Amino acid sequence: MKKINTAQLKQLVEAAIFVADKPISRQQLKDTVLNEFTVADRTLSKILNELKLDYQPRGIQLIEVASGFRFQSLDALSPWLSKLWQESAPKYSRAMLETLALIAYRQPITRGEIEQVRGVAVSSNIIKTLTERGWIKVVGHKEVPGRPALYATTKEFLDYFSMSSLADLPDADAFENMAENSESDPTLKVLNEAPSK
Amino acid sequence: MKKINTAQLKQLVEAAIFVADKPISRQQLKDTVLNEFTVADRTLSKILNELKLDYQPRGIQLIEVASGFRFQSLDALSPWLSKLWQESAPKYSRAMLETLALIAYRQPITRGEIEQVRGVAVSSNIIKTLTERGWIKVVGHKEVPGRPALYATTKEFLDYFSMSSLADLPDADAFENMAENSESDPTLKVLNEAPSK
Amino acid sequence: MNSSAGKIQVSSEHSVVGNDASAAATAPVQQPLPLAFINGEALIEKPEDLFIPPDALEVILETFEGPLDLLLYLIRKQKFDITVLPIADVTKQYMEYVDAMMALKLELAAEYLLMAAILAEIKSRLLLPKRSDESEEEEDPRAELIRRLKEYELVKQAAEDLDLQPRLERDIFEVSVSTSSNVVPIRVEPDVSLAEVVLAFSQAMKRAEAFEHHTIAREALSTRERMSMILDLLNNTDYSPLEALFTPEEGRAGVVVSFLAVLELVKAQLIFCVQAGPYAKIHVKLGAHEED
Repeated sequence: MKKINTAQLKQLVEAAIFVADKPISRQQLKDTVLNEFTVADRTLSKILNELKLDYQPRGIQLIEVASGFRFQSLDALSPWLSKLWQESAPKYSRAMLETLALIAYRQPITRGEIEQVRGVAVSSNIIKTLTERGWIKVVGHKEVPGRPALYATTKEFLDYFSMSSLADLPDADAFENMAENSESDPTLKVLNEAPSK
Repeated sequence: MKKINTAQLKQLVEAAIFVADKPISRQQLKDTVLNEFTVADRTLSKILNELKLDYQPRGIQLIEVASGFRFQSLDALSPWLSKLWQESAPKYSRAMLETLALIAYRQPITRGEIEQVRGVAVSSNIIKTLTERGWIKVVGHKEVPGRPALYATTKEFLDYFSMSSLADLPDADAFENMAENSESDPTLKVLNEAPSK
Repeated sequence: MNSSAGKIQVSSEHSVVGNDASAAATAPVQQPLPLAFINGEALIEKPEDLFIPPDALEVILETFEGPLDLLLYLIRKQKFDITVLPIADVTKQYMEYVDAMMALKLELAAEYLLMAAILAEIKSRLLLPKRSDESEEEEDPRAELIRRLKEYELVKQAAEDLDLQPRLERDIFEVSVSTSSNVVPIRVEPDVSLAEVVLAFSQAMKRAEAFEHHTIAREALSTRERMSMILDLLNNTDYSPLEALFTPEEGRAGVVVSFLAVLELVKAQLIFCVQAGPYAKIHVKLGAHEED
């Protein structure tokens, strides 16, 4: 059995925990990277403790979980680290926009009433997505058989579109006339281009 | 824009490089974990340098490769660390390495041109394997009959071989001299348009 | 690949590898002395008897990456200078190897035969007497081959050096650190413009011609908004005083809108009002009046 000095041993143990795909136990360390050295249990424990202390002030920590040791990021950094896995949701479908529009203009409104206007079923997914975004909510139940939920828009909805109240919702007819005219009137053209957020 | 103190900033950058699945560039850091803070380029460079120094005596190192920063184990520890895996690292044939070297040094280059220099056919398997590893890619087509694909190396290739740019390739100078000489010597220039196969 | 490279190395140094076969394998292609070649021009001694033990040769031959590799090997083995390529000599040795490959039925790529033809051509051009009337610019027929050999040698070296370069999975390993459990992927919601919402509404309404357009007039809208707000304020179990639904700060118009909203809600049977007696306080609650 070879000997190895403590500094090298510490580097080796540290690197092994870092490069292993899973948490690594004391026994696994001894069976793999340390298998040609004579390392006392006490020495190994001392090294692991030292490593824990070394990383205390850093952005990652050495922790022991059921299956062994692993490094993991500081809890407090999570809000920012989450941004590394940022994904963009797909653009909203026409069905989604129409449902939102109907809830905005005709609230409080039941799903059945939306379906009546649109002539097609409104998928639960649409309601779920709009609810999760915080733009619509259930404000009551209509006292008809089945007591369907009544949907209305939220304050977040108003905030997103920079409106102080629903009275700021443009008059749909007037808006459309403007959009049509704007093809000939350059000053109004701007209205056609959706304000990007 | 929020401010963040340098100690926290360093922890965040450190943790981000550690948890990212791939090497992460300065720009990616700014676009993700740092996007709500005002961080000067100089500050970021200083932090990255400090981190490099912090890890100098440790079992892992912070290095910069083509696509960004990553932590990797110390070269010298590889004999022991490789015991963590059952399989040994893949070995590459001379044919594969020569083909890869030619693409690296002479990019963009066609398969025909590689064959001309090596004096033998390049098997489709080699091109396929190199492409699947993400080391080479088609960057265009040469405007000659048959429009053969032009190959070049990728950032992943540089990452894999721990290089930050093509200038880090061993023998880069020798190749440059070779190319220059054949251009400045008129007799050899004619010969350069070698009898095609 | 390291082991095969080693073999070439060993035989090129003419040392005994430890088994007779491989030592013998190098013998037939050895030339007595480099001094025997002057200017690369021809007159040399006959080679020694050609005897190549097949087993040993096969190993050597299969390590060549092609005709250029084989030529380089022959040149290096004899410590020739590449720039004064002794063509006749190299050609002869080259042909011995090619013959051996054929005899061993090794898969002989066409490239080897092509190279044999090139060598033969160069040799014959060198043998031809120089014509005096030709311009002095006539190039050395070996030049192209020399250039290719030099270039290939460079590539061969580059490949070897690339193999020595520290690389992932073999010399260095990527560090993987897990995130603490409260790291969750951030989902970026799509941008929606108000114009899109308005257009979606008018399109939906156009399709549903049954709907009357006056219902979307501005005044009705604020009543409807108030209806939502009132429903939000009330609950199923407790009564709220009616005046809690009014905000005096809004002025007369606001109170009117709230009152209209309450009437609409009562009409729609979404809320109901109770009054204990004349002039008593009115209370409201979610739900319809129960018919007795």
